[in-house]
Order: sequence, then C-alpha cells, then structure tokens
Amino acid sequence: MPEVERKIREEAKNLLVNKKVDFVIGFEEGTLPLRVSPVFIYKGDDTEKLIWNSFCENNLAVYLPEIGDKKVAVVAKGCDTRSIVALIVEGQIKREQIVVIGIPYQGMIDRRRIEKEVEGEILEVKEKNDEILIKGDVFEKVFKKEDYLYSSCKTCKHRNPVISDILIGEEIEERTQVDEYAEVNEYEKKSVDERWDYFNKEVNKCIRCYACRQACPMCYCEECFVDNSYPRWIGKGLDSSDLAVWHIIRAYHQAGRCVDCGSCERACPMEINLRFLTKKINKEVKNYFNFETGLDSATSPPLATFNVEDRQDFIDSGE
Amino acid sequence: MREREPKILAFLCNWCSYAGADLAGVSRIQYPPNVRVIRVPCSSRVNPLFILKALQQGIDGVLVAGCHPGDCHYISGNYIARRKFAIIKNFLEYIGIEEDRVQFAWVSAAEGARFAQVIKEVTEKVKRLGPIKKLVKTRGI
Amino acid sequence: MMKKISKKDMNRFIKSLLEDYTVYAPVNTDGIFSFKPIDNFQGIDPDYQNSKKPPKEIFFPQSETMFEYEKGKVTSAEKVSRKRILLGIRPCDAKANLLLDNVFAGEDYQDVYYINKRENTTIIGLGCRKPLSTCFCTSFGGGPFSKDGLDILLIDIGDKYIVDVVTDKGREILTNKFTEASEEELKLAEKIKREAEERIKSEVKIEGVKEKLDTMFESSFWDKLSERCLGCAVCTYLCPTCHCFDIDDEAKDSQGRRVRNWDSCMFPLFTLQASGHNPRPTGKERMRQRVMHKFNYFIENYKRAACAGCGRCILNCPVNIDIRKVLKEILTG
Amino acid sequence: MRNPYLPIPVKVKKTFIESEDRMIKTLDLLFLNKEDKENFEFMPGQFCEISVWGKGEAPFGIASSPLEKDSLKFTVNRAGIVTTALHYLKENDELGLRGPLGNSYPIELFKGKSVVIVGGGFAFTTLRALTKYLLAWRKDFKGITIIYGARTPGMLLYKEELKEWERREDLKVYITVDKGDKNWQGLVGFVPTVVEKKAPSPEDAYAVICGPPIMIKFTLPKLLALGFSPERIYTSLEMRMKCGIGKCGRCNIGRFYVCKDGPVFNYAQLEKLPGEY
Repeated sequence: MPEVERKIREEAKNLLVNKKVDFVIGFEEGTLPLRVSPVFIYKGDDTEKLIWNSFCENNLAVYLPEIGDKKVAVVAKGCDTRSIVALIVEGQIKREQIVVIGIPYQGMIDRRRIEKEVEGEILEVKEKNDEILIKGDVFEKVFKKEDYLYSSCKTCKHRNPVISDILIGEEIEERTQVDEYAEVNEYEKKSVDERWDYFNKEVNKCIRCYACRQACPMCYCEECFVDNSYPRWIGKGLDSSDLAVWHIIRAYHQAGRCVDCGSCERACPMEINLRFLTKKINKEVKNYFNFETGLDSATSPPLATFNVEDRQDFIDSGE
Repeated sequence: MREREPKILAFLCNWCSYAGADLAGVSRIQYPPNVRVIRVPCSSRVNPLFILKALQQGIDGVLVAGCHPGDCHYISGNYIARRKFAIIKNFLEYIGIEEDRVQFAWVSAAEGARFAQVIKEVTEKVKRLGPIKKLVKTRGI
Repeated sequence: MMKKISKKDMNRFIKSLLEDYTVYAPVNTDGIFSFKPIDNFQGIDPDYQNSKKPPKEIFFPQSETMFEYEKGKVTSAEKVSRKRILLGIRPCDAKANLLLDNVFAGEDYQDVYYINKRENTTIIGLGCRKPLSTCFCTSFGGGPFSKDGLDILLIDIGDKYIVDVVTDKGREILTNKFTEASEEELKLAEKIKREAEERIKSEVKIEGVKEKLDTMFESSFWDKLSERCLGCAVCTYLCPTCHCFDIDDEAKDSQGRRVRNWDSCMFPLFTLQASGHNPRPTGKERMRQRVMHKFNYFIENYKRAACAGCGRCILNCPVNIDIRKVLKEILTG
Repeated sequence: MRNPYLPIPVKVKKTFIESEDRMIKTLDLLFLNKEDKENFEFMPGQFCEISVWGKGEAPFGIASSPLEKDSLKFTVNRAGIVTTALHYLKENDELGLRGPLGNSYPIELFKGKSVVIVGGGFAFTTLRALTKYLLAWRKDFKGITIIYGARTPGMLLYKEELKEWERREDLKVYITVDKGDKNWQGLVGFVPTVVEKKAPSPEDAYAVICGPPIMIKFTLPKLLALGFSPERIYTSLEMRMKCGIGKCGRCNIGRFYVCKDGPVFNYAQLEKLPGEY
C-alpha cells in the first residue's frame, strides 16, 4: 500500500475516533478501471476504504457548501485546496469547520486519453511509480504518467496545497516555467470566424445535463440563471444560440473564482473543451486585476471589488 | 439594394449618459437614429446577460454607457461595472463575436455633443460589421 | 428468416435506402458516437461500441417542437415527413424502446409525436460481438443478439452480415442482394453469439429488488447513496428508458412555438412548485425517486424494470455511482 | 389519433377580482368552437391546462360546476409567468385550453350520504365546483356542511356566493378567518379548530378537504378523531405538472401520476403512497 494512502487512513481514523470531525470526505475504490468514487466516512473502522491514486480526479470541495454546521475533514489536492480558500472567501464555509488533509501531487491521469489509445476495453490497471500498466482483453500497455496527465494538471502551478491542517507526503517543487495560457494564446491568434466556429462546434455538443455546473465547487447558487423562470433568460432546449449563452455565462460567472481544477471538463459526458473557456477568463482576470483564485483568504474576489486605477483601454472614455 | 440599417441597443446610466443623451436632444445635435435606449440606474446594473440577450434577439450592436470614473452617483458603481466589462468584452471577442458588437463608453451629463459623437462612431463601427449572424436565435426567443 | 448480405452490398443497400428514407446511423464526432441522419454510408465505424446518447432521441428528441402558434392558430408538428431507418442500434436500446412504448403508446393517452416517429421507423439492429464489462442486458431478459424491438438484426460475421429478419416491416425493405445464409454461416453466427453472451459477466439480480424496495422508502440507505451524487442529469439523459420532459414556450408576443425538452428527476426544479414548496427537496429524495421509479413503480405499472442494462449511467457518472452496485446493495443491505 | 397536447381555442368572457390583495382573479371562459364545447364533459375536481399564447401553459382546477350553463370558471392566484399573464387578460382575449384532465370527486359515492367540505385559502376553487354541483342535485344528498377559512375576510373567494349559501337552510356554512376586521362578524380561528368545534357528524358522511399543506396536516387528525375513516376523506393533491397526461413524469408519486390518476385521492390511498406531495 502506498505510504500516502496509509497516512490518509491513519489521519482520518484519528480525526473520527477523537471526534475532531463528523465525517471525512475522501476517495474509495471505483467499480471501473481508471475510476475512483468520492466517499463519506463516518466511522473510524471504515477508514480502510479510503484510497489514494492517480485517478482521484474529483474536486471534493464541491461537497462542502452543503455540510451545514458539521465539521468535516476533506482530502484535497492543490487545486481542491484553492477551491476551499475561494469558498471561504465567498463566505460559503468557515475555515474552522474544515480540516484539510492536503496532498501535494504531480497530477491526475487523463483516463479518456488512455482509453482512446488502446484497442478495446480496459479491464485492469496498475499504478507503479511513474507508470501506469493497462491490461485489456488482448493487449497490455505501459503509459508514462507524466505524458498522460489531465491538461489542467499539466499546466498547474500550484500542485502543493495552499492550506492544509494535515499535510501528507512531501511538498513537490512547483513548476514556474510552464506557460499555462499557451493554449489560450494560440487560440487568440485564430481569426474571429475560426474562433466562433470552434466555439460553436464545442458548445453544440452540449446536452444540458449540467454536470459541469454540478461538479464545480463554485457553482453553489441556490438557483442558477438558466433555471430562473422569471425572467427566463434562455430556452432550455438545444438551440445553438441558447447553448452558446449558457456556456458564455457559465464561464463568465467563474471570473476570479475558477481554480482551473478541470472538474467541469471531466464531468462532461460529451467531452466538451470547457477549460478553453474558463482558462481565458482566468487569463484576463490575471491580466487586468493581477489575481489568481484561492491563493489567500484575505483578498476579495476581483469582481466584488475595484481599483480606481484599473485598466480601461477597452472603454471609449473620450480621452 | 439599400443597406439594412443596423439596430443598436444602448444601456445608458440614468445620472450621466442618459442625461447626456437628453442634452444632445435638447441641444438639437444630430446623430444617427439607429439607437434604442434602455435607461438603467447605473452602468453596473448591466448584467452581461442583458447584452447577450440583445444579441440573441438580433440586435446588431450594444453600447453600454455610464458616468466617467469618479462621477458615479453611487460612488463606485462604474468601477465595478468596468471590471465586469473588461472580462465579458475580452471573452466575447475570444469566442468569436466581433469586437465592435459590444462597446463601452463614459459619457457625462454635460457631454451632449460627445454623446452624439459616441453614437455616431458606434453606429459606423457596427455598420461596417454588417448584420449580426452569430449568436442570433432564429426560433422563439 | 435468416438471410445474408456482403458488407459491400450492405453499403450499397443503405445508400439506396437514402432515396426514400431518412437513415439514422451512428456517426463519430470527435470520438463520440451519436445517431444522426446520414447522406452517405461507408459501413459502421469499427470503433463503434454504442452511442453516447441513447437512440430514444430518434423517437423522443431531446428538444422537440410540438406545435407552432400565432395567437390562437396552432400548427402541429406531429407528422413525420419521411419514413426513417434507424441503423445500427444495439439490442439493449431496442429493448429500451419497448419499455418507452409503455409510457408513450400505452393504454391511455397516446403521445402522437412519439408514436408517429416510432411507426414510421424501421429498426435495423446490430448485434454486439464485444459487449463491455459494464453491459448487463442479460439481467433484464435481453442479450447481445436479442431481437426484441428490432425489425432486422444484423450479425457481423466478418466480411458479411447474417440478416435475421424479425418483422414484416423488416422484410419489406429487403432487396435481392439479400440471399439465403448457408448452414456454415449460420453456425458461425451462432458461435459468435455464444461467445458474446459468455463475455457478459455483470450479472445483476433483479428478482426481489422490487419487493425489497417496497420496504425501503424510509431507509437511511438513500442518504448514504445520494451523498456523493452531484445532482447532474447524466444518468437520466443518457438512459434509454428515462422519459421525463418539460414543456416550454419559446415565443415573442403571441407568436412562437411550444417545445418539449428532456427533463430530469435529479434536478430540484423538476418538482418545485410555484409556492416554493418542493416535495423532493434534497438529493436524497431525488436519488430515491430515480431508483424507485425504475425498479419499483415502473415494475408495478408495467411488470418490468425501466432498465435495459446498457451501462451508460455506469460509464458516464462523474462520481462513479454504479447502478449494479446499488441494486446489489438494495438486495443484500 | 387525437393529439392530447394541442389546446382548443377559448376566449375570456368575464374576469373578476376575488381578493383584496388583487392577487386572485376568476376568469370565465367561452369556447370558440361549438363542437369543442359539446365534447367538453367534466365533473367537479377535474382540471385543465390553460395556454396563454406567448407565455406558456399551467394547470388549474375547474372552479365552475358542469351544470352552470355557458360558464367555465378558473380562479387564478398570481404567482408566475402564466398566472401573471392570465391576470392581464381582458374580455374577448383568446386562450388555449386542454382538458378536462385527471379524475374527479367521487360524487357517485356521495349520493344518499352527507358531505363535509373543508377548504382553505385559494384552494377552494374545485370545492366551489363541487358545492355548486351538490346544490344543483340537493335532494340526492343528506347533510351538506361547508367549512371555509381564509387569512382575512378580504381574502375569501366567491364572497357573494358564500353569503347566499349562508342564507340557505339546507346547508351548514362556517366561514372563518385568521384575522377579522372591524366589519367581520363571523368566526375567527384556523380551519382545524373550527372543524373540531363544529364537529360535523361522520355518520354516513364523506369529507372533502382542500387547502394549503399545513391546513391539511392539522385538519386531518381532527377529522379522523371525529370518526371519519381514511377511506371517506378525500383531497385533491397539488403538484407541479406539465403534460397533464402522465408522461412528463414530474407529478409521479409511487406508481401514480397525480395528473392522470389523481388529483383526487382518499386518505386510505395516500397512506399507502410515499409522502412526496
């Protein structure tokens, strides 16, 4: 058993047995290869269920706005801890309610990419150091983890938890050299019509299941704008104009709030490139307001505040 | 064939830009008649959804105008609005909506002539783009 | 009636059908298959396992105009302008259509939109040579080569298809390119079938689930089951038997259209009343509704579960809630 | 095959503001086509889906009795888009109508028996239909008791008719308000308390109860304590509905669809159903 997994169980057990928390949110074995499932653990004995591997892709902070007045421990990667900070900043949870079990991690494996690279169904997976061993009916293949990380993990600059009460595993060196907006910059070079065509193609895959919204820790609104009936902003069908507005506003509402954990994209059954939208928002937030989400709990979200000196080069000011 | 005149929607803040429009009117300054005005209490009242909803319905261009920085009737409304607009404007361009479909301006109550000038420029820019095709909802609203 | 046709002739045959029919076939878009009208046919994509969205959408589209109106003048969109062929659907989904028939074409109100499309469609199914580990159609009386709900079943035996003609509707479209299958070919088809059936390892016990659920409405099981659920509609939208919808007007002034869109019992809005009261206020009640509706209420009304074992909800749930596990826990817990 | 989703055309004959807060309005409708009118046969307790062109469709219980000639009444509480639009309608405005939908109060069972009608707030609509029907065939029934409550005197529906009913000798009418005003001389108090105090006899009697969930919750035990059996207490369920014909799924409770198998149920039935209403 990997050391990290053993430590998670041990710490979770301690917290529960000593009644430091009401429950622990972590991961358990999934029913499919390359999958795990979030789990809520209430009893010390059940902590044996907890696991840790390169498929723990969900951002468990998504469950926190619903915990009421409970005290909860949560297993969190770097991005997840930034979501927790963002939720604290927005007053959705209280710091003292949460015990963060922070885990520095190199990134999660993009299961879909692996699935696409083998012929036939994957039946067995083993993780060994830097490699993933995949077995199917008629094939066996080894993948280098680093080459198959989720795109959000590949460009992540905050792989260490920004807050943690219990840190499990060694802190890892942050990559300062990666260009996290490389894809956005590339995209910006395209012509306006090319950009629209791609955007349109992507959003037209949407089936309005709202998995992206539901998987996002920051989409905690009591009633989402698409569900408003009065005014009813957009139609509920598959009209491409409505789909476009849904995805524009969903991304826009993430301004200064998205930690780029990639949960929305992983949840999407239609495999829409959702990060290419939020990533642009993140880029502009950085550009205009020099802000990155979830790094500290003292700074207000950028769209809830202002600076008199903010750039206004896009406004006709008469000067 | 005659060019179709563009339809432009202007959200004007009640305290400055709307008064500026009024001044342009009472001063009898001529400006293109393409603009339909919606008066809002403050430029920060303009939710980006309003802009998208207008484009969805076939409006060729949207202008949002408010008080100059420092002049907001509500002290800081236009500063907040400015942040929202920075994001949405860049984002709409990014996904392929032409830059000039959505424009922003500061116009004070004293700037009747400037209001006319802004409208003239906005109209020209939108005219150059031609009728809106992207984002328009063709059935229902 | 067992016939055969070479794959080459099959392609020509499908192309010839395009003249009189709208042909829906699995189309690969960026790795995701969906049933779309095609204008050319070059065979079924070898990567095709099953469509992401179930083919129920051919009869019950996710978003469908019911009628257009201008003030009181109503023009219904119930008619189907062209006959249709639905090509390449999997036996589980064909079986699921039969379950939907109970709802839309049952004894009381007839849903003309669904029925018109259903009646005007000839369904050519494609047997599954390689069912996935998440397939459990056999638990519901189906199988990788089940003929229920199909007009024609195709069995891929390499360079040709064995064509099992199930209904008269299927027989009607055949041409002289379909010839008698030989003894040997039929034997091969049998072998392929057997091998496929053996591959299905996910056996889910269904007997007793309904009775157990009868006693479980107040159980804490639902709290436990729903806590990890995100409340999205992946499981219901991708389910070939889910049939809930919303009716919505898209209109300007008094002119517009009435549309129906898929809806999901997993959304809080589904049951929220104008007063603010919600009979199913939390994820727990909504998860319970989904399971109860499929494995209790539906059985009570129609004598079978509203599940065909296609495995879509298992494969696509963002938090890996596995209905096979849920059913097992219901029986044993 | 008839398309059950297509509305038939009707128009507004008259509108009437019922409540002092002007939020409740009664619409009286007329059929535009003669054959639609002839085909429209209903019983008290059934409902219709009303379409406001350009706005949408919503379900409403029929407030008039089938025996009222040239009248089809719906009482509408203004809450959302459709109900607001309905409030803005004027005489001769055209609408769409689907129905009658759902089941009705079991009037056959009531014959030769007493009927106790308990209503609260604006849920009195189908109870009005029922009352009118019972009064039209008065001699077919034994005692008729009406207990009806609203927040204030001004919030009572059908005020003129209530007065008329109070004057009649062949039925007992108890009108109560949560809070009276200076002109109010009737009962003050909540419906459950009035039910308890006035204690209508359960002998050979059926009870029909409609109102806000909280009222029903507290009235039900009182009726049971008086000796009404669950089989003889009927109610009409409120659920969010769309299709009205048991397809769209949202009003599903247990094996039933409230729109198709209801909305009228007795408490013996409801006790066996999940309490999701």
